[in-house]
Amino acid sequence: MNYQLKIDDTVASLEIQALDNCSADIVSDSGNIHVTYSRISENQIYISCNGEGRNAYIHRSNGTKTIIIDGVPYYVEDVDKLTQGGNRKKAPGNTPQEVTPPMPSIVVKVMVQTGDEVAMGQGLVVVSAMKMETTLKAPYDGMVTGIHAEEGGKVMPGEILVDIKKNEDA
Amino acid sequence: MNYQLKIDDTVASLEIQALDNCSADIVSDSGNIHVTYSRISENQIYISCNGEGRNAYIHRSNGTKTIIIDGVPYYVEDVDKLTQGGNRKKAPGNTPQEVTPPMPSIVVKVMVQTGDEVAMGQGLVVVSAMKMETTLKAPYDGMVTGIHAEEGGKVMPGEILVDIKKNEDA
Amino acid sequence: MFTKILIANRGEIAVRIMRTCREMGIATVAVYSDADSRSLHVLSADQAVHIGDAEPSKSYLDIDKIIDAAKSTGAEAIHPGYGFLAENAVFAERCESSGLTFIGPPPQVIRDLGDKITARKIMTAGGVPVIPGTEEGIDDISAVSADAAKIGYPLLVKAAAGGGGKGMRVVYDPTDLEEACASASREAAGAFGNGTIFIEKYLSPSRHVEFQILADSFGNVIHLNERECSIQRRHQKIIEETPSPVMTPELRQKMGEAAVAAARASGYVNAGTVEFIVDSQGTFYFLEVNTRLQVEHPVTEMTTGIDLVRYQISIAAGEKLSLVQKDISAKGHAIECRIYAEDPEQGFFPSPGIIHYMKEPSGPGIRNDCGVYTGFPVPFEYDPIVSKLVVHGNTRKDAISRMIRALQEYIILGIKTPVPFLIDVLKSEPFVNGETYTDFIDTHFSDWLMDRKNMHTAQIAFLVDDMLPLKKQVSHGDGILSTPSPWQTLGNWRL
Amino acid sequence: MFTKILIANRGEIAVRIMRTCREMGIATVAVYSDADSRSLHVLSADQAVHIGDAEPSKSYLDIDKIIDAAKSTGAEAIHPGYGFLAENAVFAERCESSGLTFIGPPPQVIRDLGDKITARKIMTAGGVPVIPGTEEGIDDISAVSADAAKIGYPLLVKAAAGGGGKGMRVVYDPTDLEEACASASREAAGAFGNGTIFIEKYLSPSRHVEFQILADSFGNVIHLNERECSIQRRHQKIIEETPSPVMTPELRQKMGEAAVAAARASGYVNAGTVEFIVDSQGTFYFLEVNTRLQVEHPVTEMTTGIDLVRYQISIAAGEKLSLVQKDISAKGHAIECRIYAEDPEQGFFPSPGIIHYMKEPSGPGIRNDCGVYTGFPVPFEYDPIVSKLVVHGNTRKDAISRMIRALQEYIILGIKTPVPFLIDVLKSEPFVNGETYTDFIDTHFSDWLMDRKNMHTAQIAFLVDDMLPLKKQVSHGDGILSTPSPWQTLGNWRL
Repeated sequence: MNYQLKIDDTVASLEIQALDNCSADIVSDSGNIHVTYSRISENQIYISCNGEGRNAYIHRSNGTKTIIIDGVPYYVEDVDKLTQGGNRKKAPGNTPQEVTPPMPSIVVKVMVQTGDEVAMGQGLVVVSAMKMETTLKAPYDGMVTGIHAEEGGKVMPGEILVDIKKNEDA
Repeated sequence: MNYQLKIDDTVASLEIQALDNCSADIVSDSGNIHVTYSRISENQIYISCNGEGRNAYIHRSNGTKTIIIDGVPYYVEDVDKLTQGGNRKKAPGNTPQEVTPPMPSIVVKVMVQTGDEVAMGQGLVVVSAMKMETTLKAPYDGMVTGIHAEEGGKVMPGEILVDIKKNEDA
Repeated sequence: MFTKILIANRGEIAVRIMRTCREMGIATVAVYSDADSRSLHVLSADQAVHIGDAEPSKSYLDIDKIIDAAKSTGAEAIHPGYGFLAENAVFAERCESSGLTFIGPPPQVIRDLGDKITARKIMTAGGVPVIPGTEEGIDDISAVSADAAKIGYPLLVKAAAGGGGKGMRVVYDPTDLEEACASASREAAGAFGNGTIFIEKYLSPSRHVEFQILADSFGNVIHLNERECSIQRRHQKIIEETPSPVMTPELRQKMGEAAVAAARASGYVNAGTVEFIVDSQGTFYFLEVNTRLQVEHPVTEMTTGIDLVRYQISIAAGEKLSLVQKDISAKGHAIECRIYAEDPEQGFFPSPGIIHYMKEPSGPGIRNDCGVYTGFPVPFEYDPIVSKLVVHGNTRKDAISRMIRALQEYIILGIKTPVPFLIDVLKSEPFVNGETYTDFIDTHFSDWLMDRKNMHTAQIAFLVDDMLPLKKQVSHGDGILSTPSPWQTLGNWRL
Repeated sequence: MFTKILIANRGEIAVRIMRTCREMGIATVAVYSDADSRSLHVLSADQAVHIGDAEPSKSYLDIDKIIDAAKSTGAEAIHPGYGFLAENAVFAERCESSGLTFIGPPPQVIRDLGDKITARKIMTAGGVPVIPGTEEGIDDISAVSADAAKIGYPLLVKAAAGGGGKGMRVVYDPTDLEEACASASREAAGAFGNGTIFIEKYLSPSRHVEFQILADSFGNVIHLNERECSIQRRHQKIIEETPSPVMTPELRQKMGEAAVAAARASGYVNAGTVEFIVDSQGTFYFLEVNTRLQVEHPVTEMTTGIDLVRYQISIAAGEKLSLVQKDISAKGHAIECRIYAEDPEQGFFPSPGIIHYMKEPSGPGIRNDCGVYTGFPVPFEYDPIVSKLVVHGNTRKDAISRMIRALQEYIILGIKTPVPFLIDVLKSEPFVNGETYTDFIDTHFSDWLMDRKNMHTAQIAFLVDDMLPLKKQVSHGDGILSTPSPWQTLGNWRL
């Protein structure tokens, strides 16, 4: 099997050749590795690469797997699967390209008006959730063409709070 | 739904009438009870009877459920299901009626010979497993008609190690 | 002693309080909102009462509903935990007038200490050193500059009410003073319904060092040593420890005496915490009193061996403190990390969601006070703390190594947590050296990035996970087979 | 200090040792048999080496294979845990001759103390009180009656080698003596390859009280107080605690000095345990020395705050003991319960099988050193211990309540465990009163029956479980849905 896997902004090509039900050869740009493995539970697998043991804890969601190794999470996407599926979902680790709250929130403050020129990183809307406030920022330079949030209102992830027309020379 | 449930040697008749997806009325010899409940995981349910909350931890196996409440296990059998299935399996809590090891073991000592008269409770075979020895005892009075164990041999649960012809007047 | 206590809280702290109640043979009543019907605190109680909507004002902050729940279940006392109604004098009064014991200090003490200006006056009168600042609230902002000049810059403008960094401004330049006072007052008025502000000298770098106290209703007051809580983000603690790296026996003696004096000066009863600021010269100043159990109380429990909740309950039941100061000795070093549902890569923004899988660390010297479980949806309506991970070791170095090990063993899938961030903080040189000032994270970790050094292993894990059937066909020599599962019929989903 | 250690053991003790290694920055190598490829100790190590068949003689007892595994992985030291090769002098010698450090006492000490007759002689010479008995092994059984008469009945016939109650007989009547000696000798010869026996006065009722010692290679020896381990079934401990209910400061002083003298007399180095019998008059006698870490070591760790494995490793690395006797102080009370895969309703017969579900207790004062996990098949080839549950409380009473709470929170489905039995023992009046003699279970619990008082609730749970779909349809306000699961297509299986 050949896979195109994406972590953050890096795509790597890997080929896996199962030898039996507990070992395989893996070929990639990083070289060839022989791995043995076993499933410990639905969410845990044990991998041994060249004698070194590692536990990987895995949650699967829409073609993306969250994989924790040594306490650090990796968000790994199967590029082929995402392309096939069409219904591409934002990987959890990516920088948002839209002005939408990461979770259900209350709007505390709207800091721009329609027609304003905004710079990438500029604060647009302050939202509050779980006793904490955060500022949603402009993902790129552009002009505000619409605002869909009012102070005190409830907003959900996926709702675009501010429309921004991207500057063409950005 | 009407159920005949067996715990140890007690069979109780219970009737459950679901009211919605989280509550039901239960009718039994112990009286009528209104319960509300929710599933916490595949192995845990939360039940509230007359305001008192309880967690039950459940493992299902061949019509028998092991249910732990307050640290104590109950082995509950569905009598109708066992009768239907035909392939009745010994409930884990019952006293054995056959001379067979409860787990894979090594035979340490055979204490009887074919033709011996044995009394209920008399030691017949000593087996060892997990660094511990136990004595398999006669389940009833009778005569030994066959021995299928030799010292040093490995034996498995279900293998009958000693045949005993039950005394008719027992 | 009480036979039944209602816990007017949720999540990990409610569970923690219930555990001690159970050990004391006291029945427990949980209250829960719509968002919490399957919460661990509900599953951990002997009884549970539904009190309303997910919105806090309609459930956990609704005094009438909580009093009703206590009366209808026959509870004799209410433990407020922390947050929600824990420092609400009106609630404490309502408990008393309803014939219920409020497990905490008397209402007047809560009221006095809840106002920072009043608290400063009480402490000054009691001989406890306070940070140089204005004695009264500022009525006339235009007249404040003389006071400010006397105190000296930089200054901190602070709200008399509330907390959590709201209504607070640092002022470096006299020309910014008026505007800072005005905006702080506006913010405080909006957040707490009280716009009163005052100014203090701003001490930086400084440490946040607090003392745990216990006081009974017979006038006995002791302290249980200090906790250092300087590691904060957004004015909220994330790592606490005891002893403080800055502490000496002499300083502990002096600060402990000040903490006891603070408790006496305010007429304190029950468990409380006296917070101090310690500046870079080792001089300490009173900051405020938290009139409740602290989130970080377990580090004190692990070093002193004393169950603080047990003492809260016995003091509230009118018992005399069975400990005197010389009974208190602390052994080893304890560290707590707060595990929040939050994203350390996105400015610690909350990250609620379903816990798809959780594996708690265990073994020598580890305690995890957890309020969630696999399958539980962490609600977005409440504080995002999911657990407090605490370790104990013989030395600070041992405790740090143990905490790193525990964090690496702690797996939570489904929500984001600060675990990778905490590991990096604990491994960092400034932390190991005890350079724990309140600006620690801004100074050393403002540009933190997650070190994804096992990326290749993660790729391999992705592939291997695809290869392996989701549930192993279990067949064991003992003849026992697991219940056949639909997973077994699935096999590989891609081969 | 070592950079890599091989742990020549399995299960919970191997996991526990690896945790300290990780905290010390030392890499770990696991060894495993065919039955253990998915064991927790394999998953917890940095490297794992397969060493053969499930049968212990072909894997965990195979000295060659273990030495080879250490050499091939570059390990510099071997920690033997307890059981298996832990008290095998030949193995300790083979480590040394292969250039590996054996983490334990020198081979000659293991050999001397492994023979009970030699050990008694060493202790007598060192001024440690031993139980009245024969000084030498019994050559001529027919000539033993004179010695026996001098010692006085009842008597205990004991094998010089081995342990676990094998080759041991209590003799009340002189006419039974010869036959008892003969059969004990036969049993010992069969079990240990050494039929040497001796006789001792049989002390009953008595308590089993042991002292933890630490000795470095520079002649420094300290003790870390006692553990009482009287609650036993089949001569195997199931509940241990510290302090002992019988202990006074004076007795601790005397016994501690005897334990240190015992260590010095035998030339002891590393961690060890000096076992004593304390009779009903409070007189104590040397019983034997265990030349390894004990199963019950965590109760000492919880009260003293000292990680014994860390000291074992540092002593083996040639470091000087950083503690002196006056550094050792114990705080509070700790109790351990051993959680075996066994059936308390069937004479504690082993109960291996798959752990279908496990939920570990947690919260204040609880430690669980566990060697299994949900989905793991407990092998029948090895000792049936699955975990050691340990609690710490301020007083013995607090610790007992906490242990009961912890046991009630500990859920294991798939195998049987003594949890319900242990709860009843801890709740019993004789235990609460500290009447912990070695015949405790025979005296008070020989006719124990499980109290199934929640039978009706169990019936209701059966029904409700049938009603509820196996996996809840999870839909949460935050818009995140869990991965669709085949369980969701199942629904009720009976409606």
